[in-house]
Amino acid sequence: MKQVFIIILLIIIGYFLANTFVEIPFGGNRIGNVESNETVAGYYLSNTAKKTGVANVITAIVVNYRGLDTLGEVTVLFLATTGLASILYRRKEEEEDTERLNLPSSRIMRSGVRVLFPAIVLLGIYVFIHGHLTPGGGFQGGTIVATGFLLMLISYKGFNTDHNRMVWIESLAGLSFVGIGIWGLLSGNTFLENTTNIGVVNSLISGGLIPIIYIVVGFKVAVELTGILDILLKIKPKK
Amino acid sequence: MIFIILLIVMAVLLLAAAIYSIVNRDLLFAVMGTGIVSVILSLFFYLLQAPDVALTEAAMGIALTTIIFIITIRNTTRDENEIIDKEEEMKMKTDKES
Amino acid sequence: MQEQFNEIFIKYHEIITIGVYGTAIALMLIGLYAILMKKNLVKIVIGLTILDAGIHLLFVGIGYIQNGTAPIFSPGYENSADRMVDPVPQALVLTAIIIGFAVTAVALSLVIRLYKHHNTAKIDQIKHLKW
Amino acid sequence: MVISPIHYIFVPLVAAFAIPLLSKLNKELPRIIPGIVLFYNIIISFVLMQEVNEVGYISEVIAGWRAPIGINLIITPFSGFLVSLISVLGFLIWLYGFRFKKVIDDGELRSYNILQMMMITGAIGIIITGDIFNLFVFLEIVAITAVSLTSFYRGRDGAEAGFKYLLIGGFASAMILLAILILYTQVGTLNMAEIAERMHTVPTGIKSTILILFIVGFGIEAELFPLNGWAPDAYSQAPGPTSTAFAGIVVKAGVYGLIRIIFTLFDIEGAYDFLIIAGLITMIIAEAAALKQTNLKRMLAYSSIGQMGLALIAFGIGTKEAVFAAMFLLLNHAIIKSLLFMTGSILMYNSKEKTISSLHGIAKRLPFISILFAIGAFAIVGLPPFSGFWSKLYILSAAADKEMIFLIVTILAVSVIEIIYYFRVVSKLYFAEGTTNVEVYKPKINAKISMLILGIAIFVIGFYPDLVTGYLHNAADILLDKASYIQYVLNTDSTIQ
Amino acid sequence: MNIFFLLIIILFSGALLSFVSNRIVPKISGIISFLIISLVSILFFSQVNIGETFQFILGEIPMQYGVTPYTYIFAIIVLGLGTLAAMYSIEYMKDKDRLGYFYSNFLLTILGMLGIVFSQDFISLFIFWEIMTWSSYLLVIYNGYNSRNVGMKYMIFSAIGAYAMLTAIVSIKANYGTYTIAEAIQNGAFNFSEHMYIPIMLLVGFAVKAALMPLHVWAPNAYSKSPMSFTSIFSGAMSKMGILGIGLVLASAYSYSNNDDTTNYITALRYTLGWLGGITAVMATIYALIQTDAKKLLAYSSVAQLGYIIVGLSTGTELGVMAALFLAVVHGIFKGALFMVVGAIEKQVGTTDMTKISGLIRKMPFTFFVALVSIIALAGVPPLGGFVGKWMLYEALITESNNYFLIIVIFFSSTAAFLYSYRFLFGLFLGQEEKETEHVTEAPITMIIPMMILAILLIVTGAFPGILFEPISHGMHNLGFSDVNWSMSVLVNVWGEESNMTYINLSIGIVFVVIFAFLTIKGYKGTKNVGTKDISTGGEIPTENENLTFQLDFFKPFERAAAPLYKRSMDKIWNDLGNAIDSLSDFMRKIYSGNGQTYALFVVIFLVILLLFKDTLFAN
Repeated sequence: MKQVFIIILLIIIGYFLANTFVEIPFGGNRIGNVESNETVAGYYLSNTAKKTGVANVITAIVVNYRGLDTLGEVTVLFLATTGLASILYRRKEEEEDTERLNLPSSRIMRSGVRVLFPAIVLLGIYVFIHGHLTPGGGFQGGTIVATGFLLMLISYKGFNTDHNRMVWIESLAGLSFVGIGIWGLLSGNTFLENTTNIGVVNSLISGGLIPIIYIVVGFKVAVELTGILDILLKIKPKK
Repeated sequence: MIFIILLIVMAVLLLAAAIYSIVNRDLLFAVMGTGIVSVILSLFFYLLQAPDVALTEAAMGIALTTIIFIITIRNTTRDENEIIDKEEEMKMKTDKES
Repeated sequence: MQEQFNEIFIKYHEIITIGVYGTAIALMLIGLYAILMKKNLVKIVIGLTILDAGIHLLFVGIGYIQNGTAPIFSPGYENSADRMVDPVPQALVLTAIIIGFAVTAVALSLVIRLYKHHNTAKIDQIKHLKW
Repeated sequence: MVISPIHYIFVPLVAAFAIPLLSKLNKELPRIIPGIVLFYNIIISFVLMQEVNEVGYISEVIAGWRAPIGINLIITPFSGFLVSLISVLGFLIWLYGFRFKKVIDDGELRSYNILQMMMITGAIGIIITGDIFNLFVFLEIVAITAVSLTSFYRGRDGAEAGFKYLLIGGFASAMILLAILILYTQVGTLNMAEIAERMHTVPTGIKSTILILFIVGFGIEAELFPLNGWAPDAYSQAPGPTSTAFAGIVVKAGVYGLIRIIFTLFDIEGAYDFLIIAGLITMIIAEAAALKQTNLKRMLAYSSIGQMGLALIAFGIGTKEAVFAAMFLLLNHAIIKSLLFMTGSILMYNSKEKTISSLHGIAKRLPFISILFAIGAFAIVGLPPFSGFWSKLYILSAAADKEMIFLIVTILAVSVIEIIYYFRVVSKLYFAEGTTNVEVYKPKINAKISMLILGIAIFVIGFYPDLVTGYLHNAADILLDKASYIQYVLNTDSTIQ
Repeated sequence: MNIFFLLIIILFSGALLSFVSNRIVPKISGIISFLIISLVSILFFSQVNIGETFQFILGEIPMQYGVTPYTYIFAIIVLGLGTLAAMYSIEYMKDKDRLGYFYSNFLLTILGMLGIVFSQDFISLFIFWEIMTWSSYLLVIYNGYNSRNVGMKYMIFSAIGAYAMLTAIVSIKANYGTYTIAEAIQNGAFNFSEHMYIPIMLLVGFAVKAALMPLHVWAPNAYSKSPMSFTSIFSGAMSKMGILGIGLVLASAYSYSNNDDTTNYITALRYTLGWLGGITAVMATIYALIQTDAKKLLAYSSVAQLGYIIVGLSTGTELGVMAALFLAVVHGIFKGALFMVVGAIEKQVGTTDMTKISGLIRKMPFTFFVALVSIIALAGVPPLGGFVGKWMLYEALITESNNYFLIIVIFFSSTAAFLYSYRFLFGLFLGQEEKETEHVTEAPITMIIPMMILAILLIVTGAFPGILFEPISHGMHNLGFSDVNWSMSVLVNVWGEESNMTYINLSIGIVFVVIFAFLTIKGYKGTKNVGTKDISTGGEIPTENENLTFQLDFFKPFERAAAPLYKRSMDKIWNDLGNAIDSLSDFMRKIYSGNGQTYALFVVIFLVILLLFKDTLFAN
């Protein structure tokens, strides 16, 4: 009964959404009744290369045009880590008898992971260093690095992330992100302003501060995600 | 042509995986279903000329989301209706030993 | 190759539209169904992620323009700006995905605590706070 | 460095990122730093408020791109008023929550302070940002911090309340994302001013769909009736300072979002009537539910929802007087309800079974808290000469100008219910023989100071409302003047300080 | 510093002072408040001159303070009675706790009433009205836990009244563009042509305080439960605030009674008010008859008296209104005195249950004298003030209004008033003494003095009613009635028939004194004291603990006669209404079932409803 009712509701919602989306033809560039050069997308596509010197327009948007979003997003991750820490917090006396939850890991997996781990981390670092040239960037690279750590964490009982060091890295990364922003505010006159010279498009050293910010973001994201996994893995399963 | 066929196939697979992950009683398989959903989703993104999003979705959805779901299931219960039968228990134990 | 692709795109345009938009909306509805019908907390969180996935797919879908290229300038600019897909939705989706992951992580940690506290993961048995 | 709106954002961020390091230096720093930051917010607010009251708008862009291209922060008198309110409240809440919890580990302490501070920052961001997607990001910041804080206490049902909040909040963010998506496909921009400028080109069907999605999304934060199931649980389970922040700050941000969407972005007249209807239903049901509560904080939560309904009604009337009255109500509600939550959490802290009836005659043991609670109760039901009376009077006269007698009668009938349950509590506090020999938890001096400030504010505004009315009138006028907002944001170069 | 501000600030700071001082020096706050009030009344009667007004802006609303001749009448009641009550309560409240609380609220109540008298615009009227209401509420629940529900009932009714008033006020502002009372009357806010709900809602608001029939439910309990030293002004002065408002509205409504489109409405209004007043009088009198508690009896009787006053106002003729105002003043005096008497008895004896005590005349002679005088005034017997009022009221009713049922009703209730006043007097003072009341002594002097002053005032007003006629006639002139011309103690009614009060009163007074002296002498000769419980006639000895005083079933036959009336009281109806609302709210909050999924479902349903009705809701 309830099921039928809910399905009817969902059908109505789907109907209205579909009604809305049939008026948005797929493919072909159309933004309502607005010419494409009036839209922000048009502006970005036509001006990114010469104004920011970044080959990857998305990187330019994420880091520079909409830098505040990225800052807020990094903050969301940071707050999620903090929130997890406070939600799953255990007092000191509960601390000692917590061995990490060990998923079944065979010897083959362990040795494979040992081989893979540096490669994965390197790949991640590559991705977020080349964020302004190739697809990917801080988020993707950071996620990849975190995946590498995840593999180590679940396959090696002994492997422990040094909590102290992680705190240092994440704080410094976050502070340097905001610091770059403030430096923009001081040298230019707006927050996160890209005041250094932008160099040649498609060369590694180009785009001014954008690659630096993205690298910082990469470190931050990697550490945050690893922290989340670390916290979650440290829970003692209920028996 | 190949584009369309690929797209249709992927769409079907996507929905199938989503439905599978919804209806399956065993949460572990349901989570696998969500993993598959994000795999196909990242392919979708790649096909729609969004390599950055595809990368993010791949790394995020496939690896991390799945693993935190699995951790959660390990800490709560594996059966959706919480009727854990014996051999489930046994299997878990054997997993522990190995 | 290129123009052949074009006319294919023109011909099967409806199918492609349904293939993307329809899939996305269907994903959203499936997620909603899980949220509304499933009693298990983990299933509900799965529903939330699937709902988000549908919306992300919509985002990327509206950004696509026919046989466009990724918004990345290759050396020497042989892919001009006007054939690039809309970069803004992709940028937004990047943010949205990360945020969605954060929300999921928090939700799952809450699920773990609820299970420890109530010894059940059924949402209709967890209603100490009511009225 | 000249004070500009961005200071609201990066100063707390620096503090938040730095606290984990600094907490290694000294265990006290995580407690103290948020106080400094929030106090700095007050300074910013007062500088900016004076400026904005003369200039009309303050806009600042990020990363040196002019408004539609980059993200811009904009402060109008309305948002400036709300932001200053939030800053002052935030500082008072910090003062109140300083050493609020007696036994607290440093790990917990650190996360608690960071989350509390960032929740306030997120609310401020929601209010001052000029970009719709950026607003969504800040909304998520608020949601995550709020959920974590709601489930902060592990002994109680915090996790349950938190999960409900997260579930509904997930809905909210999904709806808002979808709305932003459809909106982008229509106007091709994310800047609110440009959206408002191009809104007339959007076909009506799509426009109303977008509006509905936004209303559902922000209505969840603004506690509209069918969407506010999470609110009482969250309010009643969160730590005292946090529930104060919910009532005083987070709800304001949600209401601001809703008002901003309906007043600035869209040009649909039906939305105003919808606000009136929804607010009316919200108010009636919330107050009716509050009548029979046994948990004090839960009762306060329902009453807060009802007040928000009243504010939405006033906004929905839509005339300048009505908007002015609604802002006045927001001000009063922020002050009074924060006072009520502060005192109420201390009272609840002293009751074993967390019920009102277990507070018999506790006024003998906590005279200061009880009299402040009584003052708050008298003020919130709108008895003169307390401040709540004026906002109620202005709302009623604004409604009377539109010949809405039915509305007036309903509002007043609901206030009678309010009187009943508040006075029940007050007379229980004072005139009941209770077990007064139990050991009570007396608040520390800092909590007393912050509560006293709020109590004095009630009296000051009550006796001399002209202190604020002028500024609020200005704010109302500028909120209703959409054209100048669009014109200002779109036609100014990238550097405004 | 404006004088009105000065008075109000003095009272307010006095309230704070008496609150604080009690924490420092216990028991001092009584004296402080007495000094404050007497200072205020001295300042008022010396400094304030009628007619001057003072305007200022508060909250963007032009406010206006001032005293019109009409409100001056009520200022006399408030301040005079307030001073005496404050003086009285020094001794009365001596050994109670929470004195700071009591006196600060006492002063706030006086402040509220004085402010109502001052305020020439509706907003400040409402503000002071509310201040008066909540401070008096705090005093009603002063006696603690058991009187909380009484206080709640009082507060609910006051709130309903006040909010009805507020609705009217904002509508006046919206429709006639002013908050000032005088301008509102000029712009014809109270003509019954359009916006009829405005004066009606105002009347409802005032009628709550004046305890008119359907809204009187709070009054008896509130009057009897609150401390007596406060009840004397609660019933004596505060109820007159309602009379003030009603008089104001009616007077301006009557001025439209001769243009054709509204005359029917206004006649209807007059009849309704008259009938409501009459029924209030009768019902309250009948209820007063069966009370065994003296406080309750007085409470009901004051409700009845207010009924008279409203009947007088409802006649709408010079004589009637004058009678009403005269009665208002006199009722303030004697009801204040009577509550003080009961308070004294309560303090000295410990109870006011008339079945437990009797024969206090020898223990408390002064109290008895005051009680006698004020009871005579209450019953409207010559030669005291009450008689004058009632006499004018009857004359007004008979000669100028033509509904004779009302007259009969009034006659009946005032004759019935004789019964309960007799019972009050007899039950408390006459009869033989009880063993329990042997230790009783006369009340302390500071309680006797105010009572005595009031009694003397009653006699004076009885003998020379002109003292009161002067301000009253000014007030009525201010209200817009062509003046009832009068000279000292000679009242010339509209046709110029002289009716010389003084000679009537004095002659009757002499007769009374003679008879009274005779009776006393006769009474002392050869009376034999037997305990009232000694009824061992007919050989059967009653057991110890059963109380067989004649005070039980005092008016048994009467009760039997009026039995059907006692069955269905207004109380029950209101209680049922309250329970209905209660259960409704309890049903409503079931919506919040603790299940998070249900909330999610609500969200989706909301979304679907909006989507379905989007074209009607959000049509552009």
